[in-house]
Amino acid sequence: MNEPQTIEEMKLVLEAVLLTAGQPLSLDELLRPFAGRMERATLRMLLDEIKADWQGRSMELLQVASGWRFQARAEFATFIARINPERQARYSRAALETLAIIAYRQPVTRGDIEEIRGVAVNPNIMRQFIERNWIDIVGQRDVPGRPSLYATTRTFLDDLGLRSLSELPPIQHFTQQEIPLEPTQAD
Amino acid sequence: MNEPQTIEEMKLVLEAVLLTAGQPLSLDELLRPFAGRMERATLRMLLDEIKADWQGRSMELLQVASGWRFQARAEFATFIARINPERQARYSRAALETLAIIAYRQPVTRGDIEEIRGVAVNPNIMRQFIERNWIDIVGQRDVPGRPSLYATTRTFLDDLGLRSLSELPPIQHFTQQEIPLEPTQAD
Amino acid sequence: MSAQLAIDARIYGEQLDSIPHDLYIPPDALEIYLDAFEGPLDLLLYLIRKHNLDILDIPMAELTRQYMDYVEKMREEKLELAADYLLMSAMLIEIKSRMLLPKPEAIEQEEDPRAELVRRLMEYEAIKLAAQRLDDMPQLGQEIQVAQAYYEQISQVQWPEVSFEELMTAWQSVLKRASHFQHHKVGRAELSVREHMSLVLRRLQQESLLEFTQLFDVMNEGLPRLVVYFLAILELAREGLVRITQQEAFSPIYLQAADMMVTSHE
Repeated sequence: MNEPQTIEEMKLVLEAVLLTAGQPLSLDELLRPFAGRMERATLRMLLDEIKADWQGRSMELLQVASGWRFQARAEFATFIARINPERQARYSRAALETLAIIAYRQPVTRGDIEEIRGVAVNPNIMRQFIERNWIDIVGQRDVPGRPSLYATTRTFLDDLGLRSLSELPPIQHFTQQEIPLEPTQAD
Repeated sequence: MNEPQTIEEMKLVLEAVLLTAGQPLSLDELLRPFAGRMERATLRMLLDEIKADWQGRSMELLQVASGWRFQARAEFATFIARINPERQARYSRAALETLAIIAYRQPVTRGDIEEIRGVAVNPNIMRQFIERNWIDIVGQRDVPGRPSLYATTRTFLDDLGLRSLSELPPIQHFTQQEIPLEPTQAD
Repeated sequence: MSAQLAIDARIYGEQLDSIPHDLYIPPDALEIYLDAFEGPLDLLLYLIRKHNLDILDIPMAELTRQYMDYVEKMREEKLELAADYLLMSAMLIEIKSRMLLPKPEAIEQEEDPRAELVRRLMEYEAIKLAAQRLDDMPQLGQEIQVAQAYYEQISQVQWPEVSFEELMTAWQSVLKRASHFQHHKVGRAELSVREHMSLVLRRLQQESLLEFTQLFDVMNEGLPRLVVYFLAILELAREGLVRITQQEAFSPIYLQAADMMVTSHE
């Protein structure tokens, strides 16, 4: 095919690129196939059109933290899962709590995590999230020992299908709203 | 979604499964999402229908040795390849000099180039310029061994933004300058 | 270990005499039972929630007493697990003792000694719930499946850039080294001749025999170009790259690439 000329051809190129990518593609990356012959505004418009074209079909075009990707609609997840029954184990509670602290309280040190959870942090937990590229070190706190500060990455957001941290479920205090502490008589 | 009931729903499930698989899926694997509620004959028919549905679109459903897979139509390969361009290397000095000799002294044989540069010509250098369609063989010199005569091509001129070889930077100042006739012998 | 663990604890007067059933853990497996908690805060939270205590109004004595029982069991069974829990006991006892102390008028404004504990419990509970929410979220590779259809990978060769300045520089360095180039005149005109030599050779590769006049497009080419063509042919002949033949005077002149002669004539 020569360089795409019509809107239809451009949409086909974008579809081909996105359906084969296996990961989110940024706007800059999505401009590359057009070798300088496409405006960002046009690209955005085309992406919106493709998104609309795929309404009610097997896949959906979604924008996540690091770009655009096609993913199977949630309702098909169970059927896809049946192809490969052995699935990745889910994280332990300790791991999830550690991840939650980093996600909601970032940037945090290991000391902060230990303070919140009341127990020592298992280094393997940190390592598994670093290996998955869900967390990384973003600096050091300027206190003695200069402990590393951890934060979640763009990949973490991508993998949860989020565009930004603000899309995380809001953290809730189940306890009743602020009640002034009444000094109770010693029991 | 509950178990797919209609032909349309089944096709959507198959599409989702195939587009996210990342590898060809056998008929047996493709039956798994339907948890025993689909005949092989039905599956084959649905695959044929999906294949037809995608006619003229960005992807094609293809049967390969180990099963079925969606793949981008061949005409989109160049656009997909542009997403991750490989880093541009630079030509070595030897390559540039070889190219310069062909450009300025064409048509020349490898022997000519070797005589001018005083060293053997690396065949890879010639090959990379031939692959780039910057040089080609325009004949053979009628001497023993009948060596090939190389010349630059129109693509070479196009790629350098020239209309003809006469637009190559002239180097008259060099030719006019006297080059000592005798090699200055060691004193 | 006895099948029924005696836990001497009372919360709001309720006797807690066995390991809570709602954990689905065999009562003889204290270690596992304690492993089910993520630490002293988790255990405290459990005790508070289990007995529906108001987290903002913790009865310190009861809580501390019950907590200490757990710690005591831990000390018996699995000491290394107890460190974090012991620290918490110390904190609970400290809070309790501060609450028992009579408050002088001067420090009436002192914060409730339980405040810090309550703050930590609330923060931990919030994180605990957030962790559950995270776990419930669709994840890549589990609920989220990304399109990754196959494509033919063509190695997109990125050729290096070459400017003609570079080419000239390369040429100059060749000239500098090759002293025998003094015989050649290299310049605009000659380049053009050499280009036309290549052009003539290319045509002769396609049409093995070419009539002399066919090489000259008199209608379309300007005089300089025609001259250059002629020079190119002469140079090709001189270098033995083409053969120029004529059967007799005034008959057509034919050009043939020297290397094509063998195949075409014999």
